[in-house]
Amino acid sequence: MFDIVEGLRAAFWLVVTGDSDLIAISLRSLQVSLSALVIACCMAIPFGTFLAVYRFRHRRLLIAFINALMGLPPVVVGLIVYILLSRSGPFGVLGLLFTPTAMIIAQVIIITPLIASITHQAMRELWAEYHDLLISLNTSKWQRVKTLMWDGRRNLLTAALAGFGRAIGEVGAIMIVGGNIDNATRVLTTAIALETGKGDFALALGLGFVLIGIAVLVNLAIHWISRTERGRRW
Amino acid sequence: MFDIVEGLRAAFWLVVTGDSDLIAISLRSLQVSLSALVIACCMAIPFGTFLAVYRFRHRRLLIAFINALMGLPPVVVGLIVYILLSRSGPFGVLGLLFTPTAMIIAQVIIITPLIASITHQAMRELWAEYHDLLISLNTSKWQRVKTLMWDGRRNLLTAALAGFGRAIGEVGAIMIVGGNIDNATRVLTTAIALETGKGDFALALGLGFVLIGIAVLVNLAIHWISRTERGRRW
Amino acid sequence: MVVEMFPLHLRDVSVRRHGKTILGPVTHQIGGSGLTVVMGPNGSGKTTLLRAIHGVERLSTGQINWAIPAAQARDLQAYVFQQPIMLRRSVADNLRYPLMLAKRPTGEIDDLVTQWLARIALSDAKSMQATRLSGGERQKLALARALISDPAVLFLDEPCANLDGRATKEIETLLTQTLDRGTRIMMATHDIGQARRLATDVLFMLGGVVHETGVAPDIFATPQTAALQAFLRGDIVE
Amino acid sequence: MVVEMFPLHLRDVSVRRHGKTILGPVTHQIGGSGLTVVMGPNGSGKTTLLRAIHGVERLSTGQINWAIPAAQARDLQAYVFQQPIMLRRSVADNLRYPLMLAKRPTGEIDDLVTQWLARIALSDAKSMQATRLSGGERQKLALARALISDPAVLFLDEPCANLDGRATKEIETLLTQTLDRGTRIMMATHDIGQARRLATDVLFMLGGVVHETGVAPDIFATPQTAALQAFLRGDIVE
Amino acid sequence: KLAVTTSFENSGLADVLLPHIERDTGLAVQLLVVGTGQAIRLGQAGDVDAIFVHARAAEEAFVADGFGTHRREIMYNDFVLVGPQNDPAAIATATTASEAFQAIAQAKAPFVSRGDESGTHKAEQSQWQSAGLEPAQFSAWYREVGAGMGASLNTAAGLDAYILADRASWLNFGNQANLALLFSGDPALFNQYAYLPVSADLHPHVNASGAERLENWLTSNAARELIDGYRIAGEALFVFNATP
Ligand SMILES: Nc1ncnc2c1ncn2[C@@H]1O[C@H](COP(=O)(O)OP(=O)(O)OP(=O)(O)O)[C@@H](O)[C@H]1O
Ligand SMILES: Nc1ncnc2c1ncn2[C@@H]1O[C@H](COP(=O)(O)OP(=O)(O)OP(=O)(O)O)[C@@H](O)[C@H]1O
Ligand SMILES: [Mg+2]
Ligand SMILES: [Mg+2]
Repeated sequence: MFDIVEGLRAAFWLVVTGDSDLIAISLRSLQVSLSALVIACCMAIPFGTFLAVYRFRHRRLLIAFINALMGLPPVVVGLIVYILLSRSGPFGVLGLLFTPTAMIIAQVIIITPLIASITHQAMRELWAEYHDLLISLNTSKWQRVKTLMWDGRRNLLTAALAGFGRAIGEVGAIMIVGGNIDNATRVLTTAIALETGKGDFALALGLGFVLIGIAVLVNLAIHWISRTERGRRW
Repeated sequence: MFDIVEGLRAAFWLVVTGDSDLIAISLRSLQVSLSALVIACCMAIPFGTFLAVYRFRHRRLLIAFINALMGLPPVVVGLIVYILLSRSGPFGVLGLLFTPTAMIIAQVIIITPLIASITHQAMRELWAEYHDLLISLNTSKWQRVKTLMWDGRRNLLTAALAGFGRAIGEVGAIMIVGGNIDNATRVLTTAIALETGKGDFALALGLGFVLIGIAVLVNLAIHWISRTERGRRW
Repeated sequence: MVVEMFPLHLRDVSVRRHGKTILGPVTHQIGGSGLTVVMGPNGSGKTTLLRAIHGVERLSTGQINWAIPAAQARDLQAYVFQQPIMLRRSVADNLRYPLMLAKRPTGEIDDLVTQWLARIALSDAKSMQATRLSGGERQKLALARALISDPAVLFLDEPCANLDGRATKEIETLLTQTLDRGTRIMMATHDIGQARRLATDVLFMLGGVVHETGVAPDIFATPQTAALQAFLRGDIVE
Repeated sequence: MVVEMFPLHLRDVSVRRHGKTILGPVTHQIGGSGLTVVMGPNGSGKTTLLRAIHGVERLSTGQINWAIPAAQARDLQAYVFQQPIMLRRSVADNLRYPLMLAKRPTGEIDDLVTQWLARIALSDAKSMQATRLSGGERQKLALARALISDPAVLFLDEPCANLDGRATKEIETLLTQTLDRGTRIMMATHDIGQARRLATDVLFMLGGVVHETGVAPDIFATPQTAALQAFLRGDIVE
Repeated sequence: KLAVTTSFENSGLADVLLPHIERDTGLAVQLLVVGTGQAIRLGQAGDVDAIFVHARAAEEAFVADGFGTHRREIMYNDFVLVGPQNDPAAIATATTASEAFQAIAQAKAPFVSRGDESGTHKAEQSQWQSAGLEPAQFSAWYREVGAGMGASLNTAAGLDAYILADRASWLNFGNQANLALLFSGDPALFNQYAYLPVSADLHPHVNASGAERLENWLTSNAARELIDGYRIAGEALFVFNATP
């Protein structure tokens, strides 16, 4: 109980004193997760939309498989990436292991299925609505995907936010591929894990609250942005 | 590279030999995650639907906040639950710490916001479609929610599956509140983390593949179920 | 019960959306019986007016008072929308829905449903997804769903737009019967022939305001405003 | 170009859904010019027929052959659906959409759009969300969106169902003009008056099959089958 | 319930002891594998019945503050310096631990530190001290990874870096890549494990009798044989030094 109060106090002081480490770590967290988010969205959103638009054999099986990939355990993803990037691995020469890049790669793998599958779900309705018209206008597959992505962009928000949430809070994978190296690959979640291991629960919680605070800020920012174009809402 | 092959082999043998530990651990994983899923759905789905149906002040702020909660770092959730359930914590007397129950509680907290927010997104469209009719029929708030949940059940699938995925692959929280005790609270993800710590990548990966396999099976099962009522699809 | 509900008072009701006034200001009193036809060119505000009276459209100014508490009044009304809204359920379940809301006994519900399915000639389609119905069939279903819980006030927004000649006739007889049972009906239509056949009084909308009102058949015979004359002739209205 | 496309051959085309045959078998040849009105009671298969010909409805049996490769034919057609489908964009963007697909020069696009907005009297609404339009306005917009890329073949499914008298007149003149420019039109309608005014030939559907065909005005004057006679009278068709 | 450090669990000794404990005393010991600090916290909160760690200072504080009844030394193993086979800092030739650490600092060869204030981390810190060096002033070659023993070894393997590990974890470690044991044997590197029952006065619910029986067993001859006899790759890992 007491720890939680302590945690809040810790968080408060960390923030007001603008602890330089904290700022560095938080920025790294944001940088890694946002990069991962952008990359993942670029792949997952068109792909998910495509799954909604295009009928082909075993389509539903593929979707079931992607839904299953939402359950990829971060630790396993981390391991595989570690093995691939480690000196002895195929991409060892790139020397990416224990760099933010490696963490981004791991997170992209983790959140892509999540985003793709939410996108697919969000686009099914819209496609049902547009189906006849777009077929009738003899649009190409890609034109359909583009149209749906554009007109359905408000529905994609949740997909992106879910992906971001998963990324910013994730620790298992980035701990392995990033190594939680101080001043290099330490982010909020890994720092929290560390403090927990040390038994410094107050600080761990403090960092946790900071992280949640950041997530809230990001979401509020997006909330305001989407609000501005609320008028365009049907 | 080699490790990955090794991992596949390990997974293969674990499965064909029907390793009894593996079975126990896997079943525990399923039991914990599915229980968490059911409980979370019971809260999150009506709540998410309610958010889609009901307009009130600061509604969008609340939604933004819930979206932010999707970013709750498992470790922090784990810590808080630990502190609450710890002997010296308010619910210590229940002696729930280091039991599957504790793990379920932690996972419920983690996946509820995710499910709620996907549900809300999925229900917005349907509500836009039904809005006039349900208002006109002078339905009560709860009747509206019920109607939407029933007619939109296919769209809720993704929400549930995303929640399940997050739960089955999650390790940070259950490690802390479950303690990864052999034969008591060890599940697939914690076992993977343990083997990784020992540097036994082959076994870790093997367990990972088993876990993914389970996720795929669950999703396929659901895929078949939903297929049966495909005819009812619009 | 109808007598209680009316008269209905609209006091400078107006609906504004995105800075554009799409209805009003309308101040009007609506009597307790008969079938009021709401006519007017496209975009003149017919739908908005009916929706506002029914209470599904948020008012920007003014108020609408029934002779009885609003809460009570809501329960006695039914509305058939211009684009029929089909629940994603079987045709039968669509008809069942309002009755289940009213918690009617199951037996009674089933009887009513079968009876109405026969009336709108959709008995064969009863277990089919309503969303797959043809345009006309949707309209018939929506109408039946509105009438099945026989309301005291019925709003119809172009109920026969997609119906064939015969179905239209049938609906019209149905409406006259309903009318005789004392139900108050307000209907928007573009079919002037239909208006002439059914109207007891007419409400002519133009540019969001009530431009002319009158009792049938006189108003068809001797429309006062140039606009209505032109409209009835099917000419440019301005 | 039209001459190339036709004649259009339907060889025992049928559409089955959930074990129910909703169209066909239809074997029919469609000539290269004029306006064919598709008539028939609700649920008789008009929409399904038009959709099948246009190629948005999956056939269960038979085939439909244009005189030119299908791929090519698709580009020359436009369809106005019974329930107008509005893109969730501004009215103007809805009109712009087909032109952008066709990669027309921007300048040309803007001219066409403004011109058509004026024609359907929606110039003031051009920056409004199309999904907010009134029933009639939607139909007009859908029609304009179909005509703006002037297609060689135009399918209309009850285009005037929600239009007021004047708009209907205007659309009809518009259609006759389009017809004169050599566009082939196939239209489903319940408005027999409109059918008489526009049809060059008629295709009468009943229970999913083509029950009677004939050239206007004779077919109106002397319908051969009892069913069509009854239908024209607005009686029960069976 | 017994909270132990990752290094102990990773040594694999537990898997040998537990079955015997079960058989001899009928105690089903549940191991909670956590960082040293966390283990002590678990003890303080009374969420475990005893802790088994190796961080003398912290342990004494634990007893002093009355969280634990007493501290019972059970056994020790030793730390080893692991590093890349080619040994850039040439520590293999060093005679004392301090020399070896100085050599690494001189060569500025990459060094991975647990950085989690675990027993191992504290031992490493004290080694730097006694070598007259201050880790806080080290530059980028000194990597604080803040992770468990296994995770840190993985990192070291990935970085081809030097690292101080306990022998047990090292020998048990599967992912040795091209690391090798380069320096060991200096008594300064001995690593004392101690057993601390949680005070039942503070936390009435703790299974004090169980904890006591376990302690008795751990200090018994049966335990001695097993611990001294535990070998990996033919090497003895632990030396039993409990005083019955
Ligand atoms: N949310 C909105 N924002 C802006 N304008 C709107 C909105 N909703 C409706 N309108 C406009 O208000 C006018 C009246 O709409 P309404 O649906 O009442 O017309 P109507 O008389 O029913 O026309 P129709 O005969 O075509 O159904 C229309 O011009 C429509 O474009
Ligand atoms: N997917 C489907 N499954 C079963 N029946 C269907 C399906 N789609 C359409 N139908 C039925 O096929 C019949 C023909 O539909 P269609 O839309 O062609 O009728 P229509 O002639 O256009 O009627 P309307 O004049 O009302 O528009 C209708 O009775 C409809 O209920
Ligand atoms: Mg209207
Ligand atoms: Mg039709």
